[in-house]
Amino acid sequence: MTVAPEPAGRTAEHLDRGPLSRDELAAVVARDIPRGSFVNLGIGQPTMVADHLPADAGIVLHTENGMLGMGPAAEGDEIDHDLVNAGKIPVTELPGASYFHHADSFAMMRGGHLDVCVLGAFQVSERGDLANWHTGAPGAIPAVGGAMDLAIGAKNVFVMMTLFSRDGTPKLVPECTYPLTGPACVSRLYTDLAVFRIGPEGVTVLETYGTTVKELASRLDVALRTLGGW
Amino acid sequence: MTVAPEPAGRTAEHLDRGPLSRDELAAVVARDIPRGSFVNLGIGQPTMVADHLPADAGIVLHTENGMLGMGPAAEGDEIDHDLVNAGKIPVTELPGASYFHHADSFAMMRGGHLDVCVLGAFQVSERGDLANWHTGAPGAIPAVGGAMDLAIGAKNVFVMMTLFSRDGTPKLVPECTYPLTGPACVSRLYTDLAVFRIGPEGVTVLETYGTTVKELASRLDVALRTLGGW
Amino acid sequence: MTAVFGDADEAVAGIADGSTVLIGGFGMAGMPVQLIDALIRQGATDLTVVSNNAGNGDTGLAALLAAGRVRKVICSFPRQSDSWVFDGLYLAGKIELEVVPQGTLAERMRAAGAGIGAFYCPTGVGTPLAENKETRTIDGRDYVLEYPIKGDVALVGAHIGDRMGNLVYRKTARNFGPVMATAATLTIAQVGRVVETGELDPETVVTPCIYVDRILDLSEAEAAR
Amino acid sequence: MTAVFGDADEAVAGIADGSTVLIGGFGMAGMPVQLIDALIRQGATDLTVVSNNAGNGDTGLAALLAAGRVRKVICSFPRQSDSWVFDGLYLAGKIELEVVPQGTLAERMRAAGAGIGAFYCPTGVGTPLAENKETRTIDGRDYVLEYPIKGDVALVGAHIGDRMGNLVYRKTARNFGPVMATAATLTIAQVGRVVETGELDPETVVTPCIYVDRILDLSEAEAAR
Repeated sequence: MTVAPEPAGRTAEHLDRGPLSRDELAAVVARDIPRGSFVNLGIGQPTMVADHLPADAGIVLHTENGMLGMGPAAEGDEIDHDLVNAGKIPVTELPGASYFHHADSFAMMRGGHLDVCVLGAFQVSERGDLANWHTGAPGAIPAVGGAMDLAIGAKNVFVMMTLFSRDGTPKLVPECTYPLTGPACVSRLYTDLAVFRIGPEGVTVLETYGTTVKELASRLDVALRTLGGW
Repeated sequence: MTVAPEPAGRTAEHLDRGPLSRDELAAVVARDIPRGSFVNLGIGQPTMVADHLPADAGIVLHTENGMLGMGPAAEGDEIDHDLVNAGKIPVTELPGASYFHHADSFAMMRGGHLDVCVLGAFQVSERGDLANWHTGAPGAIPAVGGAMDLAIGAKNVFVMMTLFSRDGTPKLVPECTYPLTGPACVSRLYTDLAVFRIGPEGVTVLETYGTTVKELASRLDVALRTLGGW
Repeated sequence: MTAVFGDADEAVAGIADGSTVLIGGFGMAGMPVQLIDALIRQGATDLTVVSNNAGNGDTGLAALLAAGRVRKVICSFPRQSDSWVFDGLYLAGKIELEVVPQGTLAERMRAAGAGIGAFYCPTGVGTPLAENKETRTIDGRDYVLEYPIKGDVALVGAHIGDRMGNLVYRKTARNFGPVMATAATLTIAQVGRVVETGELDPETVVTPCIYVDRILDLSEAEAAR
Repeated sequence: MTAVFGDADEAVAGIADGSTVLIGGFGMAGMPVQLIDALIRQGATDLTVVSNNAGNGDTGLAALLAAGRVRKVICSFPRQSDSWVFDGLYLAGKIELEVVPQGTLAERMRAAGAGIGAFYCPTGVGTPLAENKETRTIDGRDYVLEYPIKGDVALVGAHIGDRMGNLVYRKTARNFGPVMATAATLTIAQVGRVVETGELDPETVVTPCIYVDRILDLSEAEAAR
């Protein structure tokens, strides 16, 4: 499976749109998920991507706790405590769903059968290293869940995050300072200010939102490439 | 699970019964399978043991090709080519049966969950080495099936065979000359002339049929122990 | 042969101090709450608990932790919004924690049940969770060597059982139950109800009876109150 | 997304020479006979076939062997009363054979599907089938290191499929199908009939649709004749 075509032939600077809201960001991620994909949206913010997937795209959602064909969050009478997603939130079942146990569910993940997973992150390095499970701070309780399994298992690992933390520190970095979830696993980085492709050739800016490549380059300690040769 | 009590406190020489027929031998094996056991009878001769298991003993038969709760051979209208045993013979399904795929079936075998398996053999050594899959003769086509999985997996490996080959050569030997199926795995050896326990202490004659321990000792190149101190 | 109980205390009788106890469930889905409550009453202590989480709120596994019965937790995700019992014990240095990636946790138990001695797993390579573990490159990819996790006891929540011990589950409450049932010396399942042998479709049994030693029939337990 | 075909030749289109082809079935139960016949017509050659047996009688896998398309067979039990096609080729030195214990064969394919790099297996230790393989003692027991078997293609026989590609099997015809479906780049299943998405009970699906690329609907193939 190849991921959707990249935006045009050159990096697009969208100066007419400010930094993306979480919901707008989720829509951009959704746009890039190919029709017919099998997708895991992890927990938290990435689950918002589901709301932007076209109903007719044939995209099937996997949840690590043993289900393919997961539907939207359950409401009211639909709530069934035996039917939850990876974040333990009650969800629904779509036609064509299936259930399986945890060893089978993670065999599916580890075995490279999922086309795309979307994860949050503390940091992503220019080599695609992912840090999203543990701050490493003294007293912090480590908890990994299925993050490492997704990081090494999905064919395409997309990350969704803000590009800078609240204090302005970049989260796209030369080298992660937080403990790694997986080395060289992120292929796409979706942020409020820009979308990046990460690969052996380095970090390529695909799109910017409310900013320019030049401005990003001045705020990041990472070499940025562009598409279309400028 | 412990295997059924051993016959009395001393080795029994049944001189009133000649060498056992295959069917009589199957009955002796069946006698020693504890109530409630999960049992695999392999293919061929050992499957005759099933005919001698009491219906009320709660013994559940496993077949390597993915079933627990196998019933007797199918006859007439019962024959269903999707329901066969390890020997590809049509069989039936008992209440409480379940089906599973091959990796799960052999996980059950390899994981030590079966109480007893009964196998045929070319040779068994005095240490309990089993040779039953390959003569090693030039031109012979090797075929192992599930024999090695059963040999290392079942809690108790029972072997059923004639004690001597047609030309009079012993099949209970100091050292197998045929290629091994599994080392030191056989715990009980059921033959037409005697039943043996095999363990770290050596080979112990539990019962003889139509012969004596003394006579067996003269025909076998294996040190024989007896029960009851004689 | 599987024994069916209507009384939770009888169902958990005999669990020894120092046991490794595998506890099913993902959050509350599939969590064998009645068996855990009975285990608390039963009194076994110095336990190692293997479960995906480390307890939610004040009931179930959290209550077992609060009772001081657990020496060590092996899990993938202890920290949750309502894991205050575990958090307090951990930060006070009163409980050991081994964090294992969720899929590796499941696979290590599968290995125990399937007689696999160890396996090379790609998950966690290059992270702190692979530190001090043996690694190997196979066909150009790096793997870490992982060993089985075997339980003395598994406590599992299922949907329906039959008298022989066959189990079916319901939706995502299936999760760890079928794997844990294969990985323990003594597997105890709580089920919503027990049906007669033959009532479950053999094609749909998820845990074959060979893996189930005891069943707690919650419908009977309820009726007995 | 899974494609449903009514024509066996379309269902097997594009299988390349030199492919490793996993073929389900145990004896004739679960054997994907129509797909194998189509593969013979399709013409791919120099194949490595992984299957429990090496063909029975003159049809199916035996016919593929007889057509000279198979370079090597990896199986647990080639020799049977009616395996004369394989026997003849093998004794004439015209086909390679790798004999693998049946459970190891299944587990090696599971490992391929589950992303496991290799595993320590107790089966075959101390026998000729472990010769020249790496061994290790773990907790006092000896194991042999076994590697995954990955297929380029899997041909699987199932009972019913839905339009999305979910599969259920029937009785012991399930055997290798679910494992092989996970272990191949391209999985092609033949089914007795295809039902609309949503008609299979999600609790009873054995092979989730993610593992199935193409389905041959035999009821449609039959109707088209």
